[in-house]
Amino acid sequence: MRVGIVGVGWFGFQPEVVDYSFREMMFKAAQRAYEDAGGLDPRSEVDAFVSCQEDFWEGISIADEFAPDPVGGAMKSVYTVAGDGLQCVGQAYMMIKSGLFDVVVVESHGKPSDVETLNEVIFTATDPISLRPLGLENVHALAALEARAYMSKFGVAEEHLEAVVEKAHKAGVKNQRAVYASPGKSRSATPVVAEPLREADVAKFVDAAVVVVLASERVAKRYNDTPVWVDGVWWSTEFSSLEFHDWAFPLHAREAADGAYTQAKIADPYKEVDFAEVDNRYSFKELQHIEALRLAPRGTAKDLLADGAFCPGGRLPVNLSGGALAEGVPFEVHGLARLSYAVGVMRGEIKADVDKAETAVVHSWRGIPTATSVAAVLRI
Amino acid sequence: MTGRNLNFKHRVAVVGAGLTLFRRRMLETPQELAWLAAKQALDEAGLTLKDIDCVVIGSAPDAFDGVHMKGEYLAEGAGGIHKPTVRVYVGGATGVFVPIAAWWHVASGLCKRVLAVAEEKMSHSAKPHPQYVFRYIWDPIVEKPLNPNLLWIFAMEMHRYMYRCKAKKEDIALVAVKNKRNACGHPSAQLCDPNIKVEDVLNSEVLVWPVNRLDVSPVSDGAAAVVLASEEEARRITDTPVWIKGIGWTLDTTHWTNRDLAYPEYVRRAAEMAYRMAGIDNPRRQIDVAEPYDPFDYKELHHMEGLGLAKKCEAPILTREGVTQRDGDLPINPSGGLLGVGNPIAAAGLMKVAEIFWQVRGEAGARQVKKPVYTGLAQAWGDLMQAGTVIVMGI
Amino acid sequence: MRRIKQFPEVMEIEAYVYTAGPVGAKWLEALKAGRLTAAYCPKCGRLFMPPKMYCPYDFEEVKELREVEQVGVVETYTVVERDFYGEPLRERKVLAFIKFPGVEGGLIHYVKTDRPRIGMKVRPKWREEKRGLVTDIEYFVEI
Amino acid sequence: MTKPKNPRGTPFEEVAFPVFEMPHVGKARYNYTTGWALGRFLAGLKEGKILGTVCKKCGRVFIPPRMYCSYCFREVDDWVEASGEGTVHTVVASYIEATRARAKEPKIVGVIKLDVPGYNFDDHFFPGVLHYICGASDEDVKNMKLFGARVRARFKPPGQRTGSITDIECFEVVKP
Repeated sequence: MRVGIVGVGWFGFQPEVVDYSFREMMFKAAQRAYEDAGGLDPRSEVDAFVSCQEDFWEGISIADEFAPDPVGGAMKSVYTVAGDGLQCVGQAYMMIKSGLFDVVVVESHGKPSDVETLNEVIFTATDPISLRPLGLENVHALAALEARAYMSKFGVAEEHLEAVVEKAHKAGVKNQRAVYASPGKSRSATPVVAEPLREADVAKFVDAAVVVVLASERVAKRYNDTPVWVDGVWWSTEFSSLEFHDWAFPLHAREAADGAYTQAKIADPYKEVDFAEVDNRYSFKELQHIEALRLAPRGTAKDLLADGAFCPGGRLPVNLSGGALAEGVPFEVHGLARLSYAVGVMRGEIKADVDKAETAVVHSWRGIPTATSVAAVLRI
Repeated sequence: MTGRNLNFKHRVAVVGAGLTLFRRRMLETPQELAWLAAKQALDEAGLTLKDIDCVVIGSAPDAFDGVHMKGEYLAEGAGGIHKPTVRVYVGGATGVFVPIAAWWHVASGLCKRVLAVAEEKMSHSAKPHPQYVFRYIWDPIVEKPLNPNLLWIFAMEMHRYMYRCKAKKEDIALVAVKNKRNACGHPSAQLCDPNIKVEDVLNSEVLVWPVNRLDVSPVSDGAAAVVLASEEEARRITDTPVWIKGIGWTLDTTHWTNRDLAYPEYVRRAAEMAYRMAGIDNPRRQIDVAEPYDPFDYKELHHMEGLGLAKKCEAPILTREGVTQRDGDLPINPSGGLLGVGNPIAAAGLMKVAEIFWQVRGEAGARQVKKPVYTGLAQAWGDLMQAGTVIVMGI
Repeated sequence: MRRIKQFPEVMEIEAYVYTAGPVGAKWLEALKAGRLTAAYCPKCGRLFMPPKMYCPYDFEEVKELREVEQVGVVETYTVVERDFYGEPLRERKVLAFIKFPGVEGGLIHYVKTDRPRIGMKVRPKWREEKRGLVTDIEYFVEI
Repeated sequence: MTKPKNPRGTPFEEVAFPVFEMPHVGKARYNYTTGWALGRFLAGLKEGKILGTVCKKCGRVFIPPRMYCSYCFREVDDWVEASGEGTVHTVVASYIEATRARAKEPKIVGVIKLDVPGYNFDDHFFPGVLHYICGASDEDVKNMKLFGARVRARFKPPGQRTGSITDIECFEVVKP
C-alpha cells in the first residue's frame, strides 16, 4: 500500500508573526492544507492527527494538549511526536502501512520569536552532568566544533562555505517564503561567531506552521489527482551524547537516508534522485548532508558544488528553496518546510530550475545538540 | 470517514516486559533508569539490543527531568542509538500510547522487533516541588496567571463527578484502600500498605477539597519497558506471546472549562476504537482484568465508566460490592495501580501494560487474579483532562 | 480594534536537583579529588567517558571506573567570539572536544591558549576548590 | 514466580552529594503572542468586558474565545459579550499553593458557566472560565451548596487593570 501526500498548507515564514498565536497559525496552515486536499473535511474524513513539537520550544509543559482544536482534531485520535515534522510523516507512513488508517494529518508549528532565552533553552537539551556546568554563551559553538572537524578532515575551506551561502541566497530569491534571502550577501563581511562559523553561516529562526495530509493509495485520488508518493522514510539517532558521536560526519543522516533508499528501492541515489532539499541550518551542513545522502562521495560535495552540480539548473539541484539559510529555522517545522517545497516543485506549482522533478529526497536534522536525522524519498 | 480498515496485515505481540523500582527519589540518571527497564525487558524476552530494529520512547514533560528534547537524551539508555528512535507524547496518557505507536512500527511491516520504553524522573524538579512543574501545563494566558495548582483540576472533576453521581468520599476512598493493599504484591511498589483503612484516607491531609493526600498517587522516579514483535518473530521468541488485539486513543478539546467533567467521553471514544478492532461488543463480560489509570482514586471509577466496564455512576457501587477486588468478578488494578505502585507518569502507564502482559501469561504471582485471564485492558489518561489511550491484549 | 498582543511567560522552576547515577557519582567524586577516570565495560573492554552505569556500545552493565592519564588531545575546537544573540564576548573562548588515548568519548571543555590546533596535547588545570563537577577542571592547558 | 523479578534502582532520601543543584531561574522566558482571539479578549477585560466568539453554523459560543470553531473547523463569525453573571459549574477549596506549601486561607476556585444574553446553554458545552469564587466559605464547598450558585464578576478598578484574566478579582456569589 503506497502512501501519498494529498494536501499541503503553510502559514507564516516571517521572523515574527505578530498578529496570530501559534494555535491560530496552526489553524491557518490546516485550512490551506485541507483546501489543497480537495476540500477535505477534517471532522469526518481524517483517521488521525500527528503534531510535532517540543515543550520547551512552546514554553508550556505537556504542550501537546493544544494540538487538537486548531487542526480540527477535537475528540479524535490526535497525538504528538517530540521530533522533527518529517518524523511525524514517518509515523503517518507507518500508520497507513499498517492498514488501520487511511487518512492521517501531520502538523508542526514553531514560534521562535516568542522565546526570549533561546540559547539557554537549547542548552537545556545537553547533558546536565558532563556539559551543562560549562554554561555555554553560544550553543552554536557546538556546531562549530563539528564544522572544524569536518573541514579539517575533508579539506573544506572557508571559500566553500562562501559558495554554499551564496547559492542559498541566490536560490532563495525565487522562493516567496524565503524572508532571509539576500542575494549578494557577502559571507566574509559578516562577523565571526564561533570559528570557523561566521554570522552568514548560521541560519536565523523564523515563525511558521506547516500541515500535510497523507492518504493511502486506496483513497488518495479522492483528494488529489496528483498525489506525491512517499516511497520511503526513515530516521536515525546516532547518539545522545555529543561526546560519542562522529564529529566529522553525520552518520545519523547516512543511516536515515539508507533506510529511506532501501524502502524506495533506490540503489544509486546520485543517478536516481532528481533534486534534494536538505538541512542547511549551518552552511557546512549542506555539504555534509549531500554526502551523507550519497549524492556525492565523502569529501567531494565542495568540489561538485563549485562545479555547479547542486545549483539550480545543475545536475542535481540541492535546496532550490535556499533551505534554512534563506527561509530560516522554524524549530520542528523545518523538515515539513523542506517537504512542502519539494512537493510544490514536483507538482509544478513552484517554477524551479530543475530538468526533471520526478524523484526527490528531503532531509532534516534536528539541530544541535542532537544527532538525529530524517530522510524521505518522494516520487510523482 | 474513510472507515478504518480492520484487515491489517500483521499481528503484533508483546514478548517481554521490564520495570525499575518506583521510588520518590532515585540515584540513577533518567538514561540509566530507562536502561534498567529496557535491559530487563530484553532479558525476559531472551533478546539482546542487536535484535531490536526500532525504539519508541515515551516520557511526559521535559520539565520534570529538566532536559529539553528529552527523547534525544533518553535514546541512549532506551537502546535507541544508531536506530530509528521516536518519542511520542500525549501527556499523562503517554505510557499506554508508547506500545500503541510501537504497534504500528511492527504492523506496518517496517520493524520486526521493537523496544518501547517509558521513563520519568520527577525528583529532578525538586525546587520548590515537582508539583510546581504542573503550573506550566495550564493555559499560559487565561489560566496560569491565577496561580493554579494541578490538583485543582482533578478536584473540580472529582467534585463534579460526586455531585452528578451522588458518590461519597468514603466510596471513592475504597479505591485507594484496594490499590494500596494490592501493591503489596508488587516488587516495584512505592506505597504498599496492607493495613490501610478508609478512615486513613479520609483523615489524611486535605489538599484541595475533595482531594485528600491519600486520594492522590505519589511523586515518583521510575521506568518501564516492553518488547513487541511481529507474529513470526514472536513465535520464535516465546511459546506464550500476548497479542495486542486492539488500540485506541482520543483527545478531547483543550478547552476543559467549556464542557461537563462528570463523564470521560474521550475515554469512551478511545475504548470504542480499541474494542472495534478487538471485536469486543460487551466489555463488561469480555474483559477479564483491567488496569484503568488511577492517579487519583475517583479516576479509576471515572475510567471504568468511560471504558464501559460499569454503567454511568455504577463504578462506586461495584467497588463497594468487592467486584473490583483481585478475587472479584472484574478485577481492577490488581497491580496496585498508580496509587500503590507509584506514578512516574509515562512509566506508570506502561507499568499497567506490563501488568496485563504478566496477568495474561499467569506470571503475576502474588498479584495473579483469581479468575482465568484471556483478555485484559490497560488505559491511561492525560493532558488537560482530555486524553484517553486504550490497549486490549490477550492470548 | 484594540488588542493586547504579547503576554510574558516563564517555564521555569527555582532549580533542578540532578543526580549523576551510581557510576557518574563516583566519577564526580574522582573529579573532586583531582582524578580523571573513565568507565570500564567488562564485556567489550572499552573505556568510555563521560561514564554511565551501562555501556552505550553493548548495553551491558558497568560498575568500574579506571583512572585515565591526564593527557588529552584536541580533536576539534572553536574560538567563540560572540554570544548566541550576536554580542561580542568580553573574552574570546576556546572550546574544544578533547579525547584521551584509549578512551571512547571524551570531554567538551575550554582550553586556554592563543594557538589552538587539532592534535595539540593538553592537560587539565584543576581548581583549588573543587565541588564534584566537570568545572572542577577550570580549563585545559597545552602541555 | 512473581514478575517483575527483582526490579532495580537505587532509592535515596537525603539530598546530599552527589546530587547537585542547577538554578533554572531566568533560563526559560517567553513572550507569548496572544493572537487574534485572546488579544481582543484581554483588551476587553481591561475595559471590564468578558468577550467571546460565536460560530453561527453550530451556534456554539466560545469563552475564552478562539478564532476557529473546534467542531465545525471554520472561522468564527462574530464577537459576543457575556453579561458578567453566571452559574458555578464545579467548585473546590484549595488549602495549598502552586508550590505545594500550605495556604494561609483556603482559596475557593471553580468553573463558572457564563450567561450570554440571547443564548442558552446546557451542561454539555458552554462558555466557561476558571476563576476564584468569593463571598463563600470552604464549608459551602463541602456541603455542595455552591453547585449552581449564581455569581457575578468583580472587576478591579479600571486603573489597576492590565489586560489579564486577573483583571477580574473573582466571581462573587450573588446573594439571593
